[in-house]
Amino acid sequence: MSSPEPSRRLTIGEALREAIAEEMRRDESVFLIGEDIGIEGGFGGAFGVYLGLPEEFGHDRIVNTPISEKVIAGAAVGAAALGMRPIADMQYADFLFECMDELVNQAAKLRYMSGGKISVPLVMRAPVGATNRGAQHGQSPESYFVHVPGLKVVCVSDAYHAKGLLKSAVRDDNPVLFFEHKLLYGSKGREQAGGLDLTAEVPSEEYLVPIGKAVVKRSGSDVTVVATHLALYRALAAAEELGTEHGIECEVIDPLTLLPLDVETVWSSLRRTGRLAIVHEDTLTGGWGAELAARAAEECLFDLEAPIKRIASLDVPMPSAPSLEDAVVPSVERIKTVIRQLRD
Amino acid sequence: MSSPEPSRRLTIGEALREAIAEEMRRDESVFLIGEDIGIEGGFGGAFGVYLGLPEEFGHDRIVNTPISEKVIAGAAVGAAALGMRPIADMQYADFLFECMDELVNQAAKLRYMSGGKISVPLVMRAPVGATNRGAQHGQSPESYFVHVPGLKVVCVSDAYHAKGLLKSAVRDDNPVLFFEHKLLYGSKGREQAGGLDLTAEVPSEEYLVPIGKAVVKRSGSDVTVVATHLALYRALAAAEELGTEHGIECEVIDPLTLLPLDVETVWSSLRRTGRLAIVHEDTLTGGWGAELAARAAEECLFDLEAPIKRIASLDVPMPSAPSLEDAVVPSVERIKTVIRQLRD
Amino acid sequence: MAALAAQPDPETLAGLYRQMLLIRRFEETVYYLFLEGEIPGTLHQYQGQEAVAVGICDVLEPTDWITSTHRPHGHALAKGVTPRAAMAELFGKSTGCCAGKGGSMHLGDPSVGMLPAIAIVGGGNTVVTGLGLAFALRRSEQVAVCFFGEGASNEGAFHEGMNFAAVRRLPIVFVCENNLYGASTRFDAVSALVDVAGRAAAYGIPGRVVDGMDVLAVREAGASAVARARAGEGPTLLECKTYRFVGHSRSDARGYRAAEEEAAWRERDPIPRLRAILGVETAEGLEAEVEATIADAVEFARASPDADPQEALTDVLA
Amino acid sequence: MAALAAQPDPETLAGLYRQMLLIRRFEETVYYLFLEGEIPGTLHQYQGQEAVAVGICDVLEPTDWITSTHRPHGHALAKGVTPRAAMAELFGKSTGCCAGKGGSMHLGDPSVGMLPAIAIVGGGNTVVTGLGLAFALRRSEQVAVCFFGEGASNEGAFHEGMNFAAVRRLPIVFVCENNLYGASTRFDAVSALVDVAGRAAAYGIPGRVVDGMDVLAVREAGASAVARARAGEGPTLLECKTYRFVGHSRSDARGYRAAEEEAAWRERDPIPRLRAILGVETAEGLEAEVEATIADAVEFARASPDADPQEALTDVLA
Ligand SMILES: Cc1ncc(C[n+]2csc(CCOP(=O)(O)OP(=O)(O)O)c2C)c(N)n1
Ligand SMILES: Cc1ncc(C[n+]2csc(CCOP(=O)(O)OP(=O)(O)O)c2C)c(N)n1
Ligand SMILES: [Mg+2]
Ligand SMILES: [Mg+2]
Repeated sequence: MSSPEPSRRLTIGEALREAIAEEMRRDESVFLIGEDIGIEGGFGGAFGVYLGLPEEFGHDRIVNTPISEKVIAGAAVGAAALGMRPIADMQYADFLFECMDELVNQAAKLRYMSGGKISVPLVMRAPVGATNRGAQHGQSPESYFVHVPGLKVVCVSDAYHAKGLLKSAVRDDNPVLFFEHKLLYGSKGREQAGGLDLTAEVPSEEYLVPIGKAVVKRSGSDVTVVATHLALYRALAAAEELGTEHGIECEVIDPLTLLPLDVETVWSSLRRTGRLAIVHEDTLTGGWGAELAARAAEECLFDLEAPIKRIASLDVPMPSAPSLEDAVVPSVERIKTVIRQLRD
Repeated sequence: MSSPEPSRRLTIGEALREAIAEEMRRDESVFLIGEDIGIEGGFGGAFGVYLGLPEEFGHDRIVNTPISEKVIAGAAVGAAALGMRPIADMQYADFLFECMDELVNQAAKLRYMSGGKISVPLVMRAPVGATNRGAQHGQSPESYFVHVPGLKVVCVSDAYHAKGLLKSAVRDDNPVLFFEHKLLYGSKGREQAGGLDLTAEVPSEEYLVPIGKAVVKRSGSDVTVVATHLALYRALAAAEELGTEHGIECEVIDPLTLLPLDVETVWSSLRRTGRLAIVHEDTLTGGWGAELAARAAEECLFDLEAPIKRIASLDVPMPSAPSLEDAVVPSVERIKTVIRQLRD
Repeated sequence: MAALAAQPDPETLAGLYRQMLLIRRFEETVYYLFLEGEIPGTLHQYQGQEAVAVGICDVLEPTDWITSTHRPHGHALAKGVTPRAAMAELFGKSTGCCAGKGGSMHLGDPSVGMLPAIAIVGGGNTVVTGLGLAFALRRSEQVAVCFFGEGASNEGAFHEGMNFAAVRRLPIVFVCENNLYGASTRFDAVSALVDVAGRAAAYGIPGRVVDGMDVLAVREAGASAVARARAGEGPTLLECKTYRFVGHSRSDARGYRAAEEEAAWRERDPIPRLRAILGVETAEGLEAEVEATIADAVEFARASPDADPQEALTDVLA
Repeated sequence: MAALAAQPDPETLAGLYRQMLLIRRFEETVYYLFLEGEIPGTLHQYQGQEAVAVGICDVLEPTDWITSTHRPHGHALAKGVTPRAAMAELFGKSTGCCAGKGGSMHLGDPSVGMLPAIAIVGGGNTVVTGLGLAFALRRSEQVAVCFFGEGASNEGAFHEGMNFAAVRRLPIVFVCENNLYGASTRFDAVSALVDVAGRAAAYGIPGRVVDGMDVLAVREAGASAVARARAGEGPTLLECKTYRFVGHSRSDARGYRAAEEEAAWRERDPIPRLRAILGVETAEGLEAEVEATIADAVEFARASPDADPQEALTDVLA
C-alpha cells in the first residue's frame, strides 16, 4: 500500500456515497435497489446519496423500483438468499412499516428456518428524524428492529463511522438495518442541524468500522450519557454546558450499533460514574433506551448511585408545527435538566 | 335488574364470544371483520371464537375478507374514523406485520394528525404463542405495539378478564390491540396447555374490566413476578414450587394491559419485596419487560435489593421442533432457577 | 345524482372556475411564503391538477367523504376546508384545520368530509374501504372518493383496496391522478401498463381514462361514477391524465423531465381552458374574489398564534 | 428448453407418475403419523394437487429455484428434497432438511433450489423477484418459479411482485394453484374475478388457465412459460385449476364445501388419470418402489435423534 494520502473532511452523505462506490467496485454482487434512485436528472435518492453512481456503475446494478416497499425488501431478501449483496433504500424510515413482514418474518428468520443453510446479507438504509413534516415523515423507528432476533441495527452520526460501518454492513452476512438522520447528511448545510459542523475527517485509505462497537465521544467522570443521531450532538452540547455551568462532567457514548449492543463500553463507564442517562429521538416507551436501562438494572444494579434516566421524544406521534416538534424531541435544555437531577 | 344468576365456568374462547355477542347486541356500530369468519360450515375464525354469531347477527355485520391484512386493518381504521366500532381479526399475530403501516402509521396517528377531530375506536384481536408451528406462526409480538403512542395493548390470560376487557376495548375510543394466547382458549382441551384448567368463573350479569389495571394473582412477600399469557401460569406454577420447596413466596401479577402499564400495582408490591422478575413469551431483547424494568430502575431504584431479572423467549426465531421450542420459551424450571438467584 | 350534460349552467361553471383558481393562487402563494421562510417543512403542490379535485368534488355532497395524499392542498380546498384553516395549518398555527399537528401533508377536516390526508403512498386506498363499508353497513347513501397518484397504483394497498371494494360493491370512486411521474420516476419505467385504468378489469369493475386537464370532462365522469356508487352498483376506477406544473416537492429541480413536455402540458392548463368558455368579464370578477380570499387567509394565518407547546401532549388518545 | 409435444416419452411418464405417487403416499403417511402423535404441530397437505408441483418441477433444471407456501410438501418432494429429509423435518429431528427448525410449513433446501417455504400467504410473491433479479444481474439462464394459492392473489404482495417482475421482465413463472378455497373461503366470495389468470393483463404479461388435474397439461404449459422466462421474455402467470382432496389443515372438517363437489373433483384425480396412460404393469412397479421409499423415510425419521436443545441458539446469525 502506497504512502497514506491526507484524510479529507466529508459529510455523511458523501461518506456513504464513497462507501457504496467502493463496495460496488470491490464486489460484483453488491447492487442498489429502491425508489427514485439512478434516474437521469433525478434526486439520487431522497437525500442525494446516489448522485453520480449511475455514471460509474450503469443502471443494471442500480435498480429503480416502483413504489412497492414490499418488493424492495422482498427482492432484497430473495437476491441476498442467493448470495447477492443488495443495499436497499427506504426513502423515509416511516415507510419501513410497509415492508415489516419482509424484514421481520422473512429477512430475519429465513436463515434460522433453513437450519442455517442460507444467509441473508442485505443492508436496508433508512433516514430517520423529525423535520417539520409531521407524523408519517418524522419517526425514528429503530427501536422496533432492536426487538427482532436475526437482524443487526446500526445508527450512524458522523461521516467517519458512517462510511466504515456501511462498508462493514455490506460485507456482513446478516440483514442490517442502517439508520441515518436526515439533519445530519450535510446535504443541506449546517443551519438545518442547528449550526453543527456536519463534516468529519475521513481517511483516504480504505477502512472498516466494526459493527457492535460503541465509541466514547467525550470523557467525563460524573454521568454516563448514551445517545445516537442528532440526540448525540444535543447530548454533547448539553455536556459542554453542564461542565462549564455546573461542573458536571459527562462521559458521552455513541453506541453506533443498537443490535447487538456494546454494553461493555457502557458498563466500564457506568462503573466509574454510577449514573446513566440515555438519549434518543425515538419515542420513550419501548424505545431502545428501555433495553439498555433494563440490562443496566440487571448487570450493574449495584454500581448505580442514581435512577436511570431516559430522555426521548415524548410518547406522541410527531407533530408538524415547529413549536410542537421542538417540544417533543429531546432538546439540549431537557437533557441538561434531567442530568442535573441525577446529581441532586 | 333481576336477582343475580349464578356465574358459570367458561373458557376464554367462550368468554370472548359472549363479549362480542353482548357488544353487538348493545351497539349497532359494532361489527366483525377478518378472514374465514362467518363462513357457513367454517371454523368460526382460526380458533372458533365466532361460532354461532352469524346465526344471530347475520352476515352484514360479520365481514369476511379476502386474504388482505392491509384491508382488514385499513377498513377497520376507516370505519372507526366514521364512528363504527370494528372488531378486527388477525388469524395469527405473526400476520400483523402485514398491516403494520395501517396500525402504526394510520390507526395510532390519525387522531393526532387531525388535531383531535377524529378518533379510531377499533379492536384488533390477535392470537400469540408457540405451538410447534415454527417461526412464522409462533410469535408473541405484543411488544412491538407497546412502542406505538396512540395505541392501547391488552393481553388476556383468563376467561373473566378476557370477557370484561374485550367489552371495555370495544367501548374504548382508541385503537386497542388485544392479544390472546393460542393455548389458553380452551377450545382444544387442557392437555395442550400442560394440564391447566382453562375455565374460569364468569358472572352471568354484565360486567366490564377496566383497561390499564393489573391484578395480583398470588400474594407473597419475597419476590414480585410480573407475567402474561401462558407465562403467567408457568410463573404461578413456579411460585407454588418455590414456596413449598424453598420457602420463597412470590407475589405474581398479571398486568393485563401493557399500554398503558399499571406500574402502581407493580410498585406497591416491589416496595415490599425489593425483588422483581418479569416473564413473557415474547423474545427478550426489546420486549415489554425491558420497559417495565427501565421504569423500575428509574422510579424504584432504591427499593431494589437485587438485579431485575427478565425471563423470556430466547432471542431466536421460534423453532418448530418440540425439543427446540421447549428450550426457547420460558419454562417453569427456568423461572424457578432465575427467581432463586434473586434470593441468593 | 344522474349523469350531467356536457355543458353545465353558468353558476356551476363559475363555481368550477373559482375553485380551480382558488387552488392555483393558494399554491402560488404558499410557494412564495415557503421561500420567504414563513412556512416550515416541505410542500407537495397541486398546480396543473386542479381540474381533477374540482371536477370530482363538485359532484359530491357535503356528507360524502374523500381520502387524500401527500399532495392534499387541492383536494382539501375543493372539498371545503377553508383557505384560512388550510393556510394556518401550513403555517403551523393553532387555528389550522389540524391544530398545527398535521401540517401540509395531512390537511383534512371531518366536518367537511375529509379525513386527514394520508401521506403514506397508497395509504388511503385501504382506509377508504372502511368509509365505504361504514356507509354500506349504515345503509346510508353516502359515497367515498379515494384520490391517489399513478405511482400509488403499484402499491399492494391499491390492489387490496380495489379488490375488497369491488367484491363487496362498496360505494367508492377511486380517482387516480396520473401525472406521469411518481417523484422523479416515470410511470412507464415502473409499470408495463401505461393506463392505470386498465387495472380495473383485474377486479371486475369499470375503469375509465379521463382528460384530467378538462374540468368538465372530469366532472361528467365523476358524476356517473358517483351515481353508480350511490346506486349500490359498486366502485369505479377513474384515471385522470394530468400533469403537475411544478416539482414533486419544494426542493425538486425537475431535471428528470423535458422542458418541451412541460410546455406541452402547460398548453393544456385547465384554468385558461375554462376561462375561454366563461368569458373575460365573469372570470375577472372571480379572480378579484379569489385574490381577496387568499389575502385574507394569509393575514389570518399570520395573525394566528403558534401551536402551543403544551398542546403537543394532547389528542394522542381519545 | 423448447415447448414439448403433448405425449412425452415413457421414462418421462414414469417419472411423473412416480413423483405424483410419492407425494400422495407421503401425505397419506404423514397424516396417519400425525394422528398417531408422531408428528407435532399441524399439516397443510397436498393430496389432489400433485399434478401441479410435479408437472412444473419436471421441466425445471436442478439449478432453477422455487418458492413455496404453507403447503409445501408436494413442492419440496417434486423439486428434489429427499423424502428422508422432508419426513425427518416433520418429525422435528436433527436430520430434517431444516435441522428441525423449520417444520412442515418451511420445508426447503438450497442444494436442490428451494428456499425454505414461506408460510406467510403471498410471502413468496415478493421474495421470488429477488431470485429472478439475481439471475438477471448475473446473466445466468436460471429461472425461478413462485408457487402460490388463489387466495394469495388477493394479497398486496401478489400485485407488487407481479408488477415488478413484469416491468423488469424477470425470469419468473408465477404458478397459481387455484384449489377454489383459501382455508374455508371460496375464491368467488373474495374476488369478483373467477380466473386469477385474468389479472395478468394488469401487468402486461401472459396469463393462462391450465387443467391442474392433468400433469401433462401442466407440464406443457410450464415448459413454454419456463422457456419464455429463460429466453429473457419475462414472467408468465399460470393458473392451475385444482383441488385439495383433504382439509385445509389437519383440524379442518370441511363443512364449508359440498360432498358432491369433493366427489366430482376426486373423479379427476391426476394419478389414476396418468396410470391409465401408463399401463398397470409399469404403474405397479413404481408403486412398490414408492412404498419402499416412504417406508425407508419413516424409518429414517424415527431413528433420527430429536433436534438438540443446544441447537436452538444456533443459526440465528451467520
Ligand atoms: C409508502 C410510501 N413510499 C414512498 C413514499 C415517498 N413518496 C412520497 S410521494 C411519492 C411519489 C408518489 O407518486 P404518485 O402516487 O404518482 O403521486 P404524485 O406525487 O405524483 O401526486 C413517493 C415515492 C411515501 N410517502 N410513502
Ligand atoms: C399473511 C397471511 N394471512 C393469513 C394466513 C393464514 N392462512 C394460512 S393458509 C391460508 C389460506 C391460503 O389460501 P391459498 O392462498 O388459496 O392457498 P391454499 O391454502 O389453498 O393452498 C390462510 C388464510 C397466513 N398464513 N398468512
Ligand atoms: Mg404521479
Ligand atoms: Mg386455495
